[in-house]
Amino acid sequence: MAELTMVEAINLALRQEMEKDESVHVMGCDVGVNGGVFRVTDGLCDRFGEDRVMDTPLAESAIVGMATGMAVKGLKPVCEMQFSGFSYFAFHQLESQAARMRWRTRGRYQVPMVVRMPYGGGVRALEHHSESREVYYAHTPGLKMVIPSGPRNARALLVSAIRDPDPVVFFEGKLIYRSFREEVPEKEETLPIGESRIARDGDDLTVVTYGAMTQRVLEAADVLSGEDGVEVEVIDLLTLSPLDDAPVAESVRKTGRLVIVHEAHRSFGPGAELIARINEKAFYYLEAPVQRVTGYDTIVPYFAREQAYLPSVERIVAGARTALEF
Amino acid sequence: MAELTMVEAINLALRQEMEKDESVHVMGCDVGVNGGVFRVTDGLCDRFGEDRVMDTPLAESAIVGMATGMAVKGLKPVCEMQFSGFSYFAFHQLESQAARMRWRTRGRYQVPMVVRMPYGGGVRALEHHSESREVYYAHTPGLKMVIPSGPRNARALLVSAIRDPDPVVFFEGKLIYRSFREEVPEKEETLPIGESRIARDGDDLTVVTYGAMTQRVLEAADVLSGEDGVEVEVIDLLTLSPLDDAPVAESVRKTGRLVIVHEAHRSFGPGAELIARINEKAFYYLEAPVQRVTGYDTIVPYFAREQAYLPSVERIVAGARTALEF
Amino acid sequence: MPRKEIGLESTIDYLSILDTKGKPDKDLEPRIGKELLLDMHRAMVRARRFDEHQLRWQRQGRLGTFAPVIGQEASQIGTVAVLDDQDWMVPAYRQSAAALWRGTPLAGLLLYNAGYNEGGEIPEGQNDLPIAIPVASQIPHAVGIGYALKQEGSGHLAMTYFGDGATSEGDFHEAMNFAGVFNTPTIFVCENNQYAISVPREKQTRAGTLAQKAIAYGIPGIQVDGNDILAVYSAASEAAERARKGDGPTLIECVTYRMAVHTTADDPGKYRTQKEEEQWQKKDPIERFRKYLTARKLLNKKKIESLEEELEKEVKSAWDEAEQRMAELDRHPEVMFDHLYGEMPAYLGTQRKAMTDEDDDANG
Amino acid sequence: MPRKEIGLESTIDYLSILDTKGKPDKDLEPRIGKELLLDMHRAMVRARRFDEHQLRWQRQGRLGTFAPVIGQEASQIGTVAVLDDQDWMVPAYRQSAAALWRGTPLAGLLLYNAGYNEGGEIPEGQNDLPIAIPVASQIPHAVGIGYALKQEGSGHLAMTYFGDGATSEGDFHEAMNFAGVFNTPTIFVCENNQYAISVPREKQTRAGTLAQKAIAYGIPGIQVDGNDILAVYSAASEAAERARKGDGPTLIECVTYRMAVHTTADDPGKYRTQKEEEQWQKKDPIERFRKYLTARKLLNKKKIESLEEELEKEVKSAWDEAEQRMAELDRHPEVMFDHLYGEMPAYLGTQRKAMTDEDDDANG
Ligand SMILES: Cc1ncc(C[n+]2csc(CCOP(=O)(O)OP(=O)(O)O)c2C)c(N)n1
Ligand SMILES: Cc1ncc(C[n+]2csc(CCOP(=O)(O)OP(=O)(O)O)c2C)c(N)n1
Ligand SMILES: [Mg+2]
Ligand SMILES: [Mg+2]
Repeated sequence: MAELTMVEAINLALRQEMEKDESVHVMGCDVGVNGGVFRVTDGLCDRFGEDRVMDTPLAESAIVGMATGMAVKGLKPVCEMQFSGFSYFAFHQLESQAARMRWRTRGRYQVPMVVRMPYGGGVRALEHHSESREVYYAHTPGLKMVIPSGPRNARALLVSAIRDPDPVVFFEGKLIYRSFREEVPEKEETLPIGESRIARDGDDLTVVTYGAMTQRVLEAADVLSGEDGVEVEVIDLLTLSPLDDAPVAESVRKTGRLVIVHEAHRSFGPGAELIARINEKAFYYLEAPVQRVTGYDTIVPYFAREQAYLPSVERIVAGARTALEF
Repeated sequence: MAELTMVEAINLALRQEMEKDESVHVMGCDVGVNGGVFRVTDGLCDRFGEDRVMDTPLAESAIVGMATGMAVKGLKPVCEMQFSGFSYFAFHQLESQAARMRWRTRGRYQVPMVVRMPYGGGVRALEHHSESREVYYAHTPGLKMVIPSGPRNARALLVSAIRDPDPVVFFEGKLIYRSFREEVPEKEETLPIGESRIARDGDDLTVVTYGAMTQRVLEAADVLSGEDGVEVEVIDLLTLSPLDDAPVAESVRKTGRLVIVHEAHRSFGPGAELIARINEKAFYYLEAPVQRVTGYDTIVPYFAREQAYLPSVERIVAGARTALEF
Repeated sequence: MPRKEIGLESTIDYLSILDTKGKPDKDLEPRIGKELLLDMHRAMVRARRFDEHQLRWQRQGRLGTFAPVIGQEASQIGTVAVLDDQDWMVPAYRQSAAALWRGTPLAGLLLYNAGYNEGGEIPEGQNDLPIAIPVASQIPHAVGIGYALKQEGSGHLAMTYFGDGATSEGDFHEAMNFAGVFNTPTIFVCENNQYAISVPREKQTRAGTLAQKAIAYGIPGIQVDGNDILAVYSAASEAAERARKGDGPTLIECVTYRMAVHTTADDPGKYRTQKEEEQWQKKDPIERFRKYLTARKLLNKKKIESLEEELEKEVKSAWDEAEQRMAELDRHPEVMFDHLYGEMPAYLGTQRKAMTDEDDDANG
Repeated sequence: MPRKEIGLESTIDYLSILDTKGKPDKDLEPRIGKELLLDMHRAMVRARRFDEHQLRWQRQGRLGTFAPVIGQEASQIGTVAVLDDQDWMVPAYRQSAAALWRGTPLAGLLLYNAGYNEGGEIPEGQNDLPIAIPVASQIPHAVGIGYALKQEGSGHLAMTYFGDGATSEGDFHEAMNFAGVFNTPTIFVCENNQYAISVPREKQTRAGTLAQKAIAYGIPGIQVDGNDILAVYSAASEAAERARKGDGPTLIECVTYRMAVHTTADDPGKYRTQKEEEQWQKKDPIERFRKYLTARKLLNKKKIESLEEELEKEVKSAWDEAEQRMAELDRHPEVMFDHLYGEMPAYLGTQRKAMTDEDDDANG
């Protein structure tokens, strides 16, 4: 087993799936010769040729639209949006076409497509490069929305997403693209889409998060354990839609307290849906209001101040303490 | 005072604001000679000419993008998207440009623009014509999101939206475009954006809704009063963003029970945010889990079955009884 | 030569073959077998009669809003007729003539127009995409399908349809450009019927023709008299040959006219004159083709009458079939959850069950 | 004439005036005052030196990612120089030369590139839009501004910039088409620097030139040697005259080269050869213009040296200024909430307060 960054792990998933299945195609701006602006597709064009690793003109809507046609005709396109903040150029193709083709034709056609996009802040990037708008996709019927939290599950989930018969929006946290390595087996590994994981066991408090924030939540959990003697159960959602709420409800039934952490804006954000689900599934077990530690309801500031926008370990700890002290 | 339909009331608002303020421009597909596919802009082109009532080529992104430029240069464009289901073609212009211009230039420029769009089901329309995806806009910093519930407040809110210095997404429920009339004073009337209204007083249960569903909720309230002797307080949000949660919290403190009704899909829908706000502001007052009576998490079916998708009076009554019996 | 004119890849031609009296230009007259000629005629009449009936049913409240094809039969049948079964057809929402040619059952269209999702089913073996309502959004799909066909090396192609209004959308532009770059076997058929709802062609773009937009992508473009089925067929054959040979995409602008309403929610009286409508009436594609066929003795009054009778019966029986299916289907609104995903996720199953339970409650 | 070539509204010219040795074509040489010529030279050098410094500072971690203008100075200064103060300039993210010409302070750009929102401020009186990062999204704004200017009847115009890659986006297409239809006084400057990040111009579109895309909109288009400031200036002047007279928009393709990295996150070694870079080095727009100015005796070695010294000082002092402002600004992350709306809604005020309170906590 090699120690891989998330970039390398995703590259591994792509390479192996392309080797295994001729119908898998990678497409997007700069994914070919250049290997992608984050080098996620490095080496693929050399290996599989320009017909399968397609540098496209600069047009997000056509990338998704063309991929939809390819998918209907039996190919498995894996599109890259250079940053999730530019995926809105393709929003109508995703919402109105990719997400509906199966439904519209009563199952005659399917769109087994993955749309990968780097998301989130923390890497000193420019405006529009630090967005976390997973709600747009999670609220759209017909799409699945996956957000891995590290190299190993990114690889396993991407393999599943490529094999999934439906369009999957796949968010990759730039903050964790290279920030740590994990053992990733060369041998094929998959993870089911729609299943969360317990990232840390604990009895005192439940913290739900996903994606790049998982690392910070785990750090905060260590602080709380060390300083407060509080054991936090951390749930890493991995998939936002379909949302795996049962383990969250179960954990809350045990701990009675819940904190939700995400980079996305607070209002109408993913945390709201989690609170609604807990309201429905574990209402009588909540001993304190759920705390939301999230990005603020403003545009992510330019990078000199972006850390003040992102949930920090301190803010997470403070949110946890509020939930505990209530 | 004349009895107007919502279509006529909106037309009145546009006409009067155009008379009063030369900078107001109406633009979109078919808004000119044709008077709009719903006749909302009827007569305006005759009155104000083609330069101010602009039939545009068929391109939503350019409509919003061009309007953004016009607004920066001092005009007040009121754009029409023919149906909210086609507004996604312009999503990147709204999210990345209109919503950010003031923020990006630290107040040097502003974008006083309104983007009107018919939304929602119930009028036997085609695919994509019955969407209710207000969350996309409510979750987007820099936009305001208004949804009137009848002729009089539609007129008053539209006047406010036109005068508002920021981009306002203005949803118009097709179901109530012509379904009832209200007295609408010829004399100017405005309503503040960001304030909800109590549409019906009651002490036993709070039901929050907005837009076209308000009528159904009021009907359901009558049923509950007549059949169950239960008095429902109905809150009509009118604006989704900024969300006026204080009156909801206050009402819940009184009633202890809350039902939310909307056409939008349930998951990651507007109801979730309301539950989150109540969790934060009235946690200890809730005597039962909040009930969501909403559109389902699937694409709005073709019109033969759309009534089964929409919250019906029966479903609202049932949701209320569940909340009451808990 | 410091200031010089740049040579473009190709020029834009205008093509017409049949004059308004149905007389062909002998040099250009395409060789089409008699059977195909009569099939094309039949398909044009069939599509028109079907929509005439649908307009009546719509007015009676039995159907919802739909977009009649009337006037555009030559533009559709002349193009779709060059496809074989392995080729793909990617329509917008006004291509009922093309869809019927390809095998879509009349009852299917009726179900669709009556608001049933089941109307969106496409028969197995018919390589068509479904009706696409968001203008221009289907165009990139034809590029993707073309790309896949090209990869197969099969010599098959994808043909997509859209209107004059659609050429203003970004998706048209992006798709055309992709087709040029990836050299896909895609035929872009722009049915310029002079209006996008109420907006006339002149307000849609300042370009003199829509065909010349091909120049922006370095691909061939041609404008044809879209009410002249021989011209349409010739242009489509040329384009198909190019696509099958690996020479890539073509844009065909068919100059035609929407003789009826935009959709049944529309009132053309608001934006166009009766005089204009009458002028185009004279260019009716079916009339013109009939004159040609009659002159060639392939058609006569009697044959036409028996065709009309036959179609009248077919349409009526399609209605009976559709009506019967509607009665069965009404009881199952829960199909709205089906086919959203390949496998239904649990939360949708729960919502679906809640709906059927409610329904059971309501019915007993 | 049943098959005939369609005449297009206009042809596409290629224009170059200065040869690589800086010798002008006398017939085409534009009449530009000496002062303006020297101002243009100064602006080109200033923009380049500034970016050279920025590249160093970026490597030292003092600035974030940015897109250097190096190589495109003629293409920007030659166009922007035809604007007056009442005209509008609508840039993408690589138009620092144009922005500096218009009055953007060096320190402002530094702040922006160091990640401070305050860098986005545009000085009162400077009619420019801010940096637009989403490719092509700024283009429709220039149409809207042009429309407003046209309504005022003031004879002013809007000029917008974008790259070769941007021409593939739907927003380019839609905006060009709107400009044609509404006949707005808008100049579209396409800086074809041969690459969209790593994707070469040939893979961006099959069209032989980008200028010919104007044909799709029935508007004039011209391709110029973008490293020849006289040609660029001439084409821009023509376009400006047209716009001011009410004759509408023009597309200008400036054929140039990005001599540096795409952005500081980019490695051109991955996708282009050193040989290619060297060949373009020979066409350096500043060198060429200098030869011309020197031959005209407007410039000499001494003048160049003193200009270089002056600029060196200016850039350094801009850095000092920027650094000082950064130190002040760091303490105020809560500015992220400001200017989101004209009036801050209560919930944002609450969030803002939470942030400053936290900050106070953290600081004591
Ligand atoms: C993206 C989008 N915007 C708006 C509409 C509403 N609409 C339906 S048809 C139509 C006009 C289309 O005109 P054209 O492309 O010429 O096709 P035609 O209807 O004439 O066949 C419009 C604006 C739509 N369906 N999709
Ligand atoms: C809509 C969008 N997609 C992708 C990107 C990422 N990106 C930034 S610059 C660039 C290439 C632009 O090329 P071009 O238009 O030629 O301009 P240049 O950078 O060469 O000046 C890309 C793909 C973006 N900024 N916006
Ligand atoms: Mg049309
Ligand atoms: Mg470029």
